[in-house]
Amino acid sequence: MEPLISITRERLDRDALVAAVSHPSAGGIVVFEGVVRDHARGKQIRYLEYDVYPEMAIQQIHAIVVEAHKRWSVERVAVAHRIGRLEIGEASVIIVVASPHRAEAFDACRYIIDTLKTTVPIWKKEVATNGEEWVEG
Amino acid sequence: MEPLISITRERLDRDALVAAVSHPSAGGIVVFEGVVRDHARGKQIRYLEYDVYPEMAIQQIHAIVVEAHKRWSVERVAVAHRIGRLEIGEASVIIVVASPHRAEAFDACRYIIDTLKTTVPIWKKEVATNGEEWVEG
Amino acid sequence: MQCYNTTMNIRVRYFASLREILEKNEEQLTLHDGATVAALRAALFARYPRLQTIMERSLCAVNHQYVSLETQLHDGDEVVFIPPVGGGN
Amino acid sequence: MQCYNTTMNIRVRYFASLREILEKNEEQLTLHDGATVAALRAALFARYPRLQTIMERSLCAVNHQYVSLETQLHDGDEVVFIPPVGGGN
Repeated sequence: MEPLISITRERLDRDALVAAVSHPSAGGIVVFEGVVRDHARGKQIRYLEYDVYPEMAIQQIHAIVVEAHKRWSVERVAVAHRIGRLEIGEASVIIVVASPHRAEAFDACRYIIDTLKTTVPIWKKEVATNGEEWVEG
Repeated sequence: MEPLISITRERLDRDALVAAVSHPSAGGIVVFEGVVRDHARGKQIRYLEYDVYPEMAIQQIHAIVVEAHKRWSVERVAVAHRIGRLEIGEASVIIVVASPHRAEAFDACRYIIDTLKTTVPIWKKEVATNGEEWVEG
Repeated sequence: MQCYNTTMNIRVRYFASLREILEKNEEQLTLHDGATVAALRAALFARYPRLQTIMERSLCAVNHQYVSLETQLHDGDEVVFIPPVGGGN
Repeated sequence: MQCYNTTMNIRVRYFASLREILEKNEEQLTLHDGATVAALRAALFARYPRLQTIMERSLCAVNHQYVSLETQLHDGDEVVFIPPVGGGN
């Protein structure tokens, strides 16, 4: 199992990620996609700016995927996170898990995004109509 | 809320379904995709043949989506099921749920596929190297 | 003595294994007024003995709604026996 | 009496809010041999008082691993203070 992990300034390519984990033995694919919303905490968002500590983020994501593999035996996982400036409606993160059965794919995908959000050093700055702020927690 | 429900002989279009439910207020998108596997119950599958009772299937899927809306307030849902002959690796069903927060999208997507699999009159025939069989339950 | 309206026409549609076994998509059956789903099923057993096993494991839908065997049928109803579904996990 | 090897060089990298406030990506700091993360943080508080609030809520990573404040640093270590992450739900 070698998970596909990428951190990029380019637009995320959902189809390429799904294709990368697809396999004739995998009957269920679960995709999570985080998208930039137009509002947050009562503010009207103009755009987001993501920053990352890249070496550590890659390492942390790798550790999360390894843990998901241990728990649910999922072999085919892709995690892609975008950084830099993102506009409303653009995907900031895409996680794809393909598995023989769907229950494991759902559990693993959810675990990966929930854990990624709390332990991986990626930050976002919300640039709103009335100011900007690094969002913390 | 008007869910997008389709039953079709055409190849399912993941991107079109995601685009159809995307919205600037929806920060989380969960996609489930069921894919034809190359083996099942110890058999080597050649292809699958799906049959459907179309009027009732549409009605049942609609009822499932309405229930998901009641439980998790998910407003933006697409369900597409393919019928006819499907080759290994092709998608038989795609469910997309977009929601302001991801927890509801995960829960609703999983509920919809789990319930669809047990209550919607869609059947599959596994055509294997050593014979064919309508799969039941 | 028999009235003209003591029978009713029921449309039975077949899918999946039932359709393949019978090699037809549907047929019209005539039943006595007030017949139940159970009576229709018995009539089909008599006509197609080889369906019995599969139909005993099937659910029944009348006009697109799952119903019990005790449900009374009405003229023009559409009935489908639904072999177990469940497309894997 | 002091030996040549009583100090060590630490690379501190800044991200997100810390990088914006300091307007720099990284710097080299020299600390006494055996200094802990807590000592490094105290040195940074002294140099940049306005970082105190945010750094007190930050985790610390040494060479890409989360560590506690009591961890001893070594020459050449890379240290990052990580303001709370959590990109929404």
